[in-house]
Amino acid sequence: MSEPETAVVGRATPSPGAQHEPSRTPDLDADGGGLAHLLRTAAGRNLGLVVALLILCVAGVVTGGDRFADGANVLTILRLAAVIGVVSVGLTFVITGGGIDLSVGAIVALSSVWCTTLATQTIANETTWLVMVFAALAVGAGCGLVNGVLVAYGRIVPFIATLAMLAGARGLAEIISNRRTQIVNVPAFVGVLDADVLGIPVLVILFAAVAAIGWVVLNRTTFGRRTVAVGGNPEAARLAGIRVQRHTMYLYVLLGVCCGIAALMLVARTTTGSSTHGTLYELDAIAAVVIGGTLLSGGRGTIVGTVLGVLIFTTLSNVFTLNNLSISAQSVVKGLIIVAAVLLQQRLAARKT
Amino acid sequence: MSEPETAVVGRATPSPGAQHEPSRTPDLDADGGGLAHLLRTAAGRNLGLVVALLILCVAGVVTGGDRFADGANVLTILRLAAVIGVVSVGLTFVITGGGIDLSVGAIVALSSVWCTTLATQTIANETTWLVMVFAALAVGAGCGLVNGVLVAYGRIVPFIATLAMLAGARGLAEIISNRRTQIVNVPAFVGVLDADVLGIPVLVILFAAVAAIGWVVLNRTTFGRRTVAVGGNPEAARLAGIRVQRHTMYLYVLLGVCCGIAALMLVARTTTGSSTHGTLYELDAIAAVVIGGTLLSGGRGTIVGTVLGVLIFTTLSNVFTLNNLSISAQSVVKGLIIVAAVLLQQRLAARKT
Amino acid sequence: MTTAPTTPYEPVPSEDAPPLLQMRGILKRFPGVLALGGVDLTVRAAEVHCLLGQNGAGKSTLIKVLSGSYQPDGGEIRWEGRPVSFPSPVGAIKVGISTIYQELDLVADLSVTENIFLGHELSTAGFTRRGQAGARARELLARMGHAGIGVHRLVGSLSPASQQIVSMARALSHDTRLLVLDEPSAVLDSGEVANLFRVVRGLVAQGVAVVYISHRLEEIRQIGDRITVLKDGTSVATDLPVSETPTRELIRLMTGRSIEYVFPPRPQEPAALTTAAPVLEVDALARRGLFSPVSFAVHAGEILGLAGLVGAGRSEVLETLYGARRATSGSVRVNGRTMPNGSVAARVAAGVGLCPEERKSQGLLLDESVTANVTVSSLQRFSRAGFLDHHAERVAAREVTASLDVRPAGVDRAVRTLSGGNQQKVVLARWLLRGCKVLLLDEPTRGVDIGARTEIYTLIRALADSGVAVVVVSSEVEEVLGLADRVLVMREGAVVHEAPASALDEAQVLDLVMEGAPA
Amino acid sequence: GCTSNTPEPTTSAPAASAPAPGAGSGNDAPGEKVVIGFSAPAADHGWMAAITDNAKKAAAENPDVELKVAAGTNDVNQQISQVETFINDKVGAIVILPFDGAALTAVAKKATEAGIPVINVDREFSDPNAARVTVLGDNYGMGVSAGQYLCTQLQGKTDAVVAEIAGIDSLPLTQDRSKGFKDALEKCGQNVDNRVAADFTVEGGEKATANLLQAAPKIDAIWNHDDDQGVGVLAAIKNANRSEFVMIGGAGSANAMRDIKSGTGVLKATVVYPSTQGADGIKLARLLVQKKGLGDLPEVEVPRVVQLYAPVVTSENVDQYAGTAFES
Ligand SMILES: Nc1ncnc2c1ncn2[C@@H]1O[C@H](COP(=O)(O)OP(=O)(O)OP(=O)(O)O)[C@@H](O)[C@H]1O
Ligand SMILES: Nc1ncnc2c1ncn2[C@@H]1O[C@H](COP(=O)(O)OP(=O)(O)OP(=O)(O)O)[C@@H](O)[C@H]1O
Ligand SMILES: O[C@@H]1[C@H](O)[C@H](O)CO[C@H]1O
Ligand SMILES: [Mg+2]
Ligand SMILES: [Mg+2]
Repeated sequence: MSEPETAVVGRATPSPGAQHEPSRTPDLDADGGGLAHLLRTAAGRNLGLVVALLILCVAGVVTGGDRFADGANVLTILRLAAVIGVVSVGLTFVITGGGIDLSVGAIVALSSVWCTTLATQTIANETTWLVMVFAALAVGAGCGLVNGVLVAYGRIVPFIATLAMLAGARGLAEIISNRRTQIVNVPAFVGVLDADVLGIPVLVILFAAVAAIGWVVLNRTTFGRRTVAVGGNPEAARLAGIRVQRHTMYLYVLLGVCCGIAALMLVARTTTGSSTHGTLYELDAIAAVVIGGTLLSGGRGTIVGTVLGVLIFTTLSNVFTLNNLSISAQSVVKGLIIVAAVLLQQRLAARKT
Repeated sequence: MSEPETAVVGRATPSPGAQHEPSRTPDLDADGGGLAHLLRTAAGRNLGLVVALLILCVAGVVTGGDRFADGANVLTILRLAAVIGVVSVGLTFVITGGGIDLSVGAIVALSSVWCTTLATQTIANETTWLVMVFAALAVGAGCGLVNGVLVAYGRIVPFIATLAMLAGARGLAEIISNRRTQIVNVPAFVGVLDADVLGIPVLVILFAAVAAIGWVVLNRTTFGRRTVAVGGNPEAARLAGIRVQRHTMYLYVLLGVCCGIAALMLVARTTTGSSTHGTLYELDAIAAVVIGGTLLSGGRGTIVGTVLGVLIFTTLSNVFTLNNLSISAQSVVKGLIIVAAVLLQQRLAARKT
Repeated sequence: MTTAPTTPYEPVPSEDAPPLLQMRGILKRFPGVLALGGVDLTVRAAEVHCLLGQNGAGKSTLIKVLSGSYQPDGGEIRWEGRPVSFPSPVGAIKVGISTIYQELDLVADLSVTENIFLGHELSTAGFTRRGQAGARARELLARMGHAGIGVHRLVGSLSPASQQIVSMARALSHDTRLLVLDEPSAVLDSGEVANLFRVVRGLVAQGVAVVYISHRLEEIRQIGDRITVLKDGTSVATDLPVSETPTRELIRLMTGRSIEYVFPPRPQEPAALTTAAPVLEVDALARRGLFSPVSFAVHAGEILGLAGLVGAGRSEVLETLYGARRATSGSVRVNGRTMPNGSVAARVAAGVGLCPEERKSQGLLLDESVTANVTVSSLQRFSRAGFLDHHAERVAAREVTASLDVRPAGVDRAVRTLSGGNQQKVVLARWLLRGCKVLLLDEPTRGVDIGARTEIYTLIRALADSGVAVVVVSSEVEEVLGLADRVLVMREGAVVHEAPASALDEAQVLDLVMEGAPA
Repeated sequence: GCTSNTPEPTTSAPAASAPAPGAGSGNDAPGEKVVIGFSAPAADHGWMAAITDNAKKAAAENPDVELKVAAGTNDVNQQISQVETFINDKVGAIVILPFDGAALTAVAKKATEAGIPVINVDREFSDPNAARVTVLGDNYGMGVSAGQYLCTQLQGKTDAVVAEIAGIDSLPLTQDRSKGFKDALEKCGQNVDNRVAADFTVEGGEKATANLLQAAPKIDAIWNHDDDQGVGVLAAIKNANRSEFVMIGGAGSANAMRDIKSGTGVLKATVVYPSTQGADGIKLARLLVQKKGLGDLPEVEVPRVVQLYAPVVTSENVDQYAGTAFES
């Protein structure tokens, strides 16, 4: 807290109705702090989420004991979180930039199918498994590009443009795969991506890397700053000299690439490509991003919040599994927990100001 | 053109990126016209949608011939449109008012289950089939009330509040029905709701009635004006003395009631109540509303557009089936048609101004 | 239920009849800011009570407390002597307080009529009586001298000035006893202001009290009866009679110092400017439907003024030459390089900057910090390989906002929480930081207080002196004449006159601007 | 492989219809305690709900079994994670009906390698070694049964109009069923003229069928893959007032059996796809862990593959199957 200023705290315009506004504690000393400090501010800003996650963990320990607190179980949770987590990090950018993407699941499916066709696998086996990586990323980026062009230059509302992509990409995935699950026979690919490094699954490492890069890009680069500006007030951003359309397009491409990465992770984990992969990821990812505190209307995004959101949902289902809960009861409890977590985050954020 | 004013025309600040803006033709002499005029403006404003629908119909006639142009087929399309149509009309209000509702499908499921429990059916058979009607509407309104309170007073973003309701209501529906399909044994109920009146199915009549009432309420009542105000500029609405929170709550209740009506229609049509009813209605309904021209960000809504949106999607799948097309191909074509319809609507709207 | 009584108002003779409105010791705290620290305000029936104060003094906050939009943290409000509280705007509207807020509070997608009657619609059993409402709206607009505004037009399609009229009409549609106007003249030109005053006088004659806020002291002189001055959230003087208080004294009360309201001197030899190559060349630039071909050139160190009525197309010329709108023909050159049509980014890269007319919707990232708003056009400067140096950013932002005296001073504060005038300074700070060759200013002093106004004039001149070519659009003829070296007069989308500022006087410009315009 | 799929009027009980397999063999005597992890797709239709219900029932019948049921999910990532949790938990055996067999193969192998026997139900793993026992529903055989039944019904009609209402079209099992159906029809010179897909739900069945009936003004025979969606299919048929065809269902719900028995509607038969296979999985898992063989067989070990039979239920043999039918 290098500033002597006390006068600085978030907005208090009594928000009239619908939108909940998470705390906006300004970035008080972005230049000063070390990692500990960073964690402290991040934790502070996301206090409600952290508390919600902790409560879940306590519930896990109380009901599951060692079975929950066990290292292997933690890795299980993280591995489960990894795929949807990578998608959610990418989606945080698009939502912060004022957009939305309903096609993430479909893009994951199409990428997974494309990188596991017989042709791709044959080439991969003849040359290198990186061919599959390239295929998935290229398909993801391509779909993202189409979304981006439709939204930025075609001026189609993102919801509709990406809804169209959802239908299109899934249909295409079905046609290409002929609705058959494609099994991966490229040992090198699975060997690398489904392995552990120093006891930590590569999937988890990838997720951590994507989240870390996402955090740096959003908070420490001109690209991130522009994303916030474009989402907050596109007209002002344009008049300030930002190429809003091009930037918007980049955001969707970035998300497409994240979907490609997620597809690779899922292919490695399931050793299959399938047109049914990633079903309903759109809802899960949007939920994680929004529960994390990113404003659905754009202009404010938090990678830490997104990661916490993903972890809350995955921990939830892990605790449920450990406790043998009925599916329907889980569903009801899940609804209650979502409401509770958001209310908690709101109250704690309000208290802080 | 009764107005002599030439100096003052809209600010066409070229919209920077994401949002597409439907035609903003000023309503130059709206209080003059009769029905013909009304139809003319409505058709004009929704020209792109009308053209898209016509193209679909031409495609239907060319490929399906009599099987498409047949009266029975038209009724089939309308009957299929009816259930999702009623939901979409209600959703138009919520979206115009600046909200969103992901729980519509789940509410339909819960209402359908509740009004077909053994207990309800027994009472219905002992007294009157209206008991089932009452049950469905009450459940719908109750769920809507919970959504409305969470959003308006709990200040939870609508997306999250209704996502929680989606999980909660579907879980509850499963618990109540024990995941069994509940078959209706109240002949009076099915007899009334699944009948024809003068050759027109009651479902279609209900849909038409809901749409007509919706149009009148949105365009000709203080409630409608306030809905636009609350969605377009909540702060201005508040300053004008509108109770924004209460109004917001009402909007969700209204949508809940529409979901209840839709549930009744679905129960009559399938003669079952089930926790799987209404799956993914949220996406279909939002798509219809938004393709119709209602702004997802609130402040502008059109019932005519919504009805056209619903008809476009229903006709689409009818034409596909008539032509025996694979679901995957349908999916791809559907994506393309969404994009084409929106672009068409945009271009035609732009030309008009 | 709307129209004021037709009989002229008879002042109540009784000495001890309580004033219409008394506010005492009003406190209002925002997180970290004491916006009002004990404000008194007394308003009597049939008077125009002016509220003066610098940007951020708390004027808007006070009237939001009065209108029930904010809840005070302390103090007392009496209405006709009885204590009242307005837990929501409804309460204030009910007793007869109508407010026109500083930020336009209209709904873009509702028609003029619908906006006027929003919240108190003319209806039968919930069904709107459209015909009647339309007629009433027409009547109200006619009463304000604006019968020309179509009552079925969507408000979003109206110019800001017309929107302001609609706001007024809405206030008049209530059975108003106290009309509060927060800087209504900011978007109006002189003709419109005269019109506004006519309406206000009519209301006062009917016994309506008016609270009037403006930064233009000459307006206070014309319309005001008494004055309350706010400074830093407290009332430093109340009930000053307008006729007996010299301007000098008002300025002293507001600012705590004496300021000469003067324009900075022009450079000695303006002729020398025109011999150098121009920095900005606009060649037959046109946009169909908005303005016909316009040509002009601006030299380094020169200030070009664009005068005209609201709606004359000046903003459109600026926005088009800035690339924010596509031109239908013509070209723009900066330092001899032709700019691509419709690209703002190219202009900014070439050193052009714009302070847009509507700073909230076009200029600012309201939820972002002052720093982020100031540096948004200079991000490259604070980054290496795309990585931002937050520290350098904040240091620079602190420096440049301090030089403009943005208050309060914290650069981490969200811009939304600044007062209007300070927000304007933030936009200026952006281009100051960027270091422009060409600066386009659209109504740069709208809503800016007199102290800051002088600072801004000085700043603009200093920029020009440092070699920047400046284009200023202003609806205040005095400002254009006082600030600019050369003036273009626009009417109905065309340039009708061009002359050195020193060769024009206010009357001449007004004639040019109005000539042929419908009376 | 499947040999004959024609309904057998004899009383030789198919595997799924016997109420308590192994009864009387002494296998039901309580033994060592067995913890079984069970994971299946989301119970989004009656058949799938019955799978879990029957599994639970089977566990309840054996007090030495402790069943852990994971939340049904259609997300393979999630299902993999559930299996991982079971491995962490060191359960005695895992019974799994995978959303997608191939996608769960890797984690099943992991379980097997960890020494936990895996019983694969219904949707087959891509590697037979991933499971100790596979209970195969035989989707291809189901299509064949349906096709052969319709062939007998359509005898004499040279160019009959045959319609097919598939389930979730993107599932490989649907492809298998359709292929079996097509192959069987080809043998008697018929082909599928109209094909639509629903989604195993009543509502989906109604919608798809409403359009289908419009597309084909005259139909001779319909195969509907799934009796859950069949409720909707029949509602649409009733709404359209059509009855010129014979219809055969799939899966074998109680509703369908009641209709078949009454004989008044278009539904004349259904191909059973036993919803008791989840229970089979539990029983087999228990035997495996307790190192018992399959009751009536002389083998020491439980067999590797148990392929279920897909019998056609008609009004003649409906009583025989009604016991194992599931409620939609
Ligand atoms: N989007 C638009 N479509 C058509 N005409 C427009 C549009 N925007 C503005 N105009 C017209 O362009 C002209 C100039 O508009 P504007 O009011 O911005 O002018 P101005 O001289 O900048 O006035 P101000 O002082 O209000 O900025 C007016 O005739 C206005 O009605
Ligand atoms: N919502 C808010 N949150 C925090 N601070 C606020 C908020 N609104 C106003 N303020 C602060 O309160 C003080 C008074 O602001 P106000 O808008 O009343 O000033 P003003 O006198 O109307 O100025 P101007 O002439 O520029 O309009 C300022 O310091 C401002 O920054
Ligand atoms: O899920 C499917 C269907 O419900 C079918 O009816 C039986 O097989 C299952 O695998
Ligand atoms: Mg103010
Ligand atoms: Mg202007």
